[in-house]
Amino acid sequence: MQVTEYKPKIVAFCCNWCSYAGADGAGSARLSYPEEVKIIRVPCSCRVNPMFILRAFQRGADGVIIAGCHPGDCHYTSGNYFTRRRMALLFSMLDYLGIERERTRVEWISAAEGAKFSKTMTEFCATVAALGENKRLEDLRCKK
Amino acid sequence: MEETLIPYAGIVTKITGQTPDVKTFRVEAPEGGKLFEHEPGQCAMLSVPGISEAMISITSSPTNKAFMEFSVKKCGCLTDWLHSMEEGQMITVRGPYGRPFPVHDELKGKNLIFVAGGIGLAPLRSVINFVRDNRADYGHVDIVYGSRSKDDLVNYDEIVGEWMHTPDFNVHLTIDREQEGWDGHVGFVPNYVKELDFKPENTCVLICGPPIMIKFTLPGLIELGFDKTQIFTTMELRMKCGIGKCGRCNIGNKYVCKDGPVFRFDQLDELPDEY
Amino acid sequence: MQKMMEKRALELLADGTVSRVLGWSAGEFPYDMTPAVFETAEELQDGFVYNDFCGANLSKYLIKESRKEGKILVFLKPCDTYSFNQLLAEHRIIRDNIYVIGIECYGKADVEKLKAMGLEGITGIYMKDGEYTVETVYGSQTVKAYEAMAERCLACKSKKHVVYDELIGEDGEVVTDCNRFDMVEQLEAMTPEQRFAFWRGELSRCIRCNACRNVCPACSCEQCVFDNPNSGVAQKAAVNSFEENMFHIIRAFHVAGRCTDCGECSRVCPQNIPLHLLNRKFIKDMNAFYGEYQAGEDPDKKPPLGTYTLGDREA
Amino acid sequence: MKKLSLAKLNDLFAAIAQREALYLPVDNGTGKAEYTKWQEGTVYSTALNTGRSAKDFFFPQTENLMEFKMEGKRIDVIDTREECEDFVIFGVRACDAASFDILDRVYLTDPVDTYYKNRRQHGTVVTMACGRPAETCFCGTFGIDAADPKGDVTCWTVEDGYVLRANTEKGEALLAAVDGLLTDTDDKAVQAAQEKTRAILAKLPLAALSTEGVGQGLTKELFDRPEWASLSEACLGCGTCTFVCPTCQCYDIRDFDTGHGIQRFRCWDSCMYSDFTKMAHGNPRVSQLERFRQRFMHKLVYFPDNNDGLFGCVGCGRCLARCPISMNIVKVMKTLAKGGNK
Repeated sequence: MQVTEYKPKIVAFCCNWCSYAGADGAGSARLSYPEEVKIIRVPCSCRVNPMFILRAFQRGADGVIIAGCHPGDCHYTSGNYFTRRRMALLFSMLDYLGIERERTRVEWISAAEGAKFSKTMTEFCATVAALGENKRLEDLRCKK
Repeated sequence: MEETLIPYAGIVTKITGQTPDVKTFRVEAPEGGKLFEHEPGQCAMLSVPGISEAMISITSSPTNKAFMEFSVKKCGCLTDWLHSMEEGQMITVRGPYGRPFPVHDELKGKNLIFVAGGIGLAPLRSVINFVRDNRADYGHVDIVYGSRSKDDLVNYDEIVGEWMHTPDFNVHLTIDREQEGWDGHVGFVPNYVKELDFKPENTCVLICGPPIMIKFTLPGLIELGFDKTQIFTTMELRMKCGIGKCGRCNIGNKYVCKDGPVFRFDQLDELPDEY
Repeated sequence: MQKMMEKRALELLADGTVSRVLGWSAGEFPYDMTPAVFETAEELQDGFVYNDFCGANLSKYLIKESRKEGKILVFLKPCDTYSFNQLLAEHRIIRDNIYVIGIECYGKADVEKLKAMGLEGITGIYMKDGEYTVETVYGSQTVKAYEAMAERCLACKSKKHVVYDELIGEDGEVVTDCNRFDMVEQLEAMTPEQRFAFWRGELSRCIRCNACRNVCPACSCEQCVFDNPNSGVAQKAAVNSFEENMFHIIRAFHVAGRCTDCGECSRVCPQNIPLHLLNRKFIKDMNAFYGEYQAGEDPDKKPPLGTYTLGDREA
Repeated sequence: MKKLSLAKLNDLFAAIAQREALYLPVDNGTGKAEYTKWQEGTVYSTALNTGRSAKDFFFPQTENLMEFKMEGKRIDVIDTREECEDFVIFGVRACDAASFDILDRVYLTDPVDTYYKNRRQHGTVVTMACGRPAETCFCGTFGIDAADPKGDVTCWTVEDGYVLRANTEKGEALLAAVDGLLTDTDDKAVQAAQEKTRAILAKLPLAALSTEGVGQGLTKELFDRPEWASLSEACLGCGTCTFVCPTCQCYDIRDFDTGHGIQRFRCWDSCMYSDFTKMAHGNPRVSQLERFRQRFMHKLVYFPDNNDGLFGCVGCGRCLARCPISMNIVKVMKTLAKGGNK
């Protein structure tokens, strides 16, 4: 019998100005990151509405990561500072509802940090893989 | 009868652009022919799964045995989707719903006046073509049809090409404003109806169009001597089930989907003014 | 209290200061008062009631009422004044059209608590010396007032009116030892599994009636995202556990930093879901992460989610 | 009539549960009872009524109607209906039992709603006569006898046990199946219990509430009454009254894209919601006044119009207890009756 290795589904919201380019950087530098990471490009990390995160979980994500510019480097001056506050509160709330804290993360990755992108995604995938499938925020209708 | 709310899937075999915002969709069963039979004035629930479901009147005549047609004006999420469709795509249809125009009894043997405005021609077209195919059963026919402009006249080709040549059919077209290339009547439907000076004897009026048109046409007809029992209209309200159970299309104690959509004006007078 | 309020309302109506009065009107029972607008002295004398069961926060009605012709008198309890201030800060109500009378409050009663004591068939409730005499078709019983006090009032955060044109009764102080975060802390101390089980148990009862949202003074959007067919999340029913969670998380998030903790959501929930515990979690976190902040206290202060500092903690 | 001794109640539940699913009111930990599936150890709650009404069994808050598979231009319609399993609801009060009659008149009249019919056919209703009605009760106003409820089987709590009476074939079958636990009895104990209940009912604050001023044929008289404005002014437009109501039966049909198909489901809807009648070109019920009026006109006039005078309310009192602003059908009826025949 063949046992297929469990691969989590990860949604990564990447800021157009930094982390998305960081992913490109990782590619050019031939640094790999797990194929289970699905990147969604957003104009700024603060574009990520809390609803997006919940919807990602609903549609089958096992982990959601938001990658934005380092504090101080936001293309729009302050977007990432708001992201930081919003997500701090949202993640704390998810934790409060008993949804594993490790399934959500915010990272600051600049366009030059291809290596950090690759490392962060690899690490995050491993963390989520260890938690297993998302059961607490799943929508059974979306499961096949 | 049992209702499952489960629709049939039908193929849209032909899409005809009628006006800038009205298209007519021809729907056939996958194995060919019609999905179901209907009476003139009845409606069907059209749906694109995942988008929405809406009640649309069947504009083709029941005497058409090959297919059904729906004329749809683009104005909401489902209709937007329908307008972006290609021929050959499927939609779902369930019905027929509602009470039809009384073509087999009250209207039989009568002279008929059809008064329509804009997309309001759609439900009446079903009756008009039914009458054409059963010409001997009805008297003299007048059709008053108005729209904003010549381009907004639905089924223009059919009106000019066929209706105008049907024996004892008088078609009176009108548009709201003067337009180049239009030598017909200009003016609003309510005034035109009065000008035409119809005689109420042995005659029934079928009226459908924007509420404002109906509102102003009605007193004109009364002035001409028509009684409310001679005037029929067809209503439209938000519907979900089509069978008088989901509870939203009622006017007073009548459900438009089940007790309507065709009402006689004296019946409407019994209902509260909430439509 | 009711006498004084009625008298003052009559005076203000008579001298033309206000043209309408927003208060509570009598019900079928001693405890079911309905918010109502009174336009004449007769209406006031006939129907105006104020007692320990007038729990409804009237401030949200002012969104609609303050846009009407003429000035309206409103009676606000201390906690209601916070909601009022918050609505003011958000430019949802027109201050010039409102005359606020702050009324003192020592906690409102919750008839559900009386009913939970087995008091069925209530025909009369009389307050005397800190006790309610409850008359029922099955006999009468005396209950200590604090035993019937609404849960939210037991953890009252402030007896101070943050806004008023005049006061009836005493103005109180902010209650610093209200212990309103006790239950939040208890939940935080649980394991994630226990917390998950707790919230599933609570939220699975939701019937998605939207009472929490519609009563909430902070939920003043003209169209809620959950009603907007273009939002992609518009929904009529909480079909499954995901949607139950999503509705309540998002609703709590949308009012985070604006919620004054008036407790109306929990009061009106027909399924007794402790919704305030979601809001209080946000309030507690914001206090801990970004410094003490009480929505509605000072309309000029920036709300925590409307500002930031360079050195904020990482998410 | 049959008798069950006090001690054997649990045996009765076990015997029923062995045949089919059994649901009964159980305390849910918030001081309220809700219908819960019986298993060994479940304790029957004698609370006057459940928080949610019993309509859920036949008209659940959400249910899947069908599925669609969409591929290219093709749509496949998949009927997902399944035959419902037999079940018993125990402890239904007179008001909720009467509400089934009202729901039947909507869903079992032509064209019959197959989803509803399926569950209705498989459900057996055991009612429990009321012993301690509350101040919010007014079922008597609509001719419902709390001391003698309908249902397939009626049950009375008497001093030393329970008395059961089968009213229908379904009920006979149920009692026959548990006959070993029952003994024959006369109706003396029942009459005593009924007398006691009726004496209390007469003392309730709403005992005198009458349907005068509302009912069949009064659309014209009531529709434009000015009182609707003040009655509806505090209404929040939430759906609490609708959703706790045992007779509210309006629904919405919605689609959900699962990512691998479309699920079409129906769910409860409320005429109190602003989008209930909203169309692309406008809304016939513009403000809360029209929506509020619709709900009460439907229960007090339109429904009786279409159902030989039967009111669309059973007086269970849930909306009285649950409305966030304490506006309810009783206040509406009294207000309309007061200014009547103007």
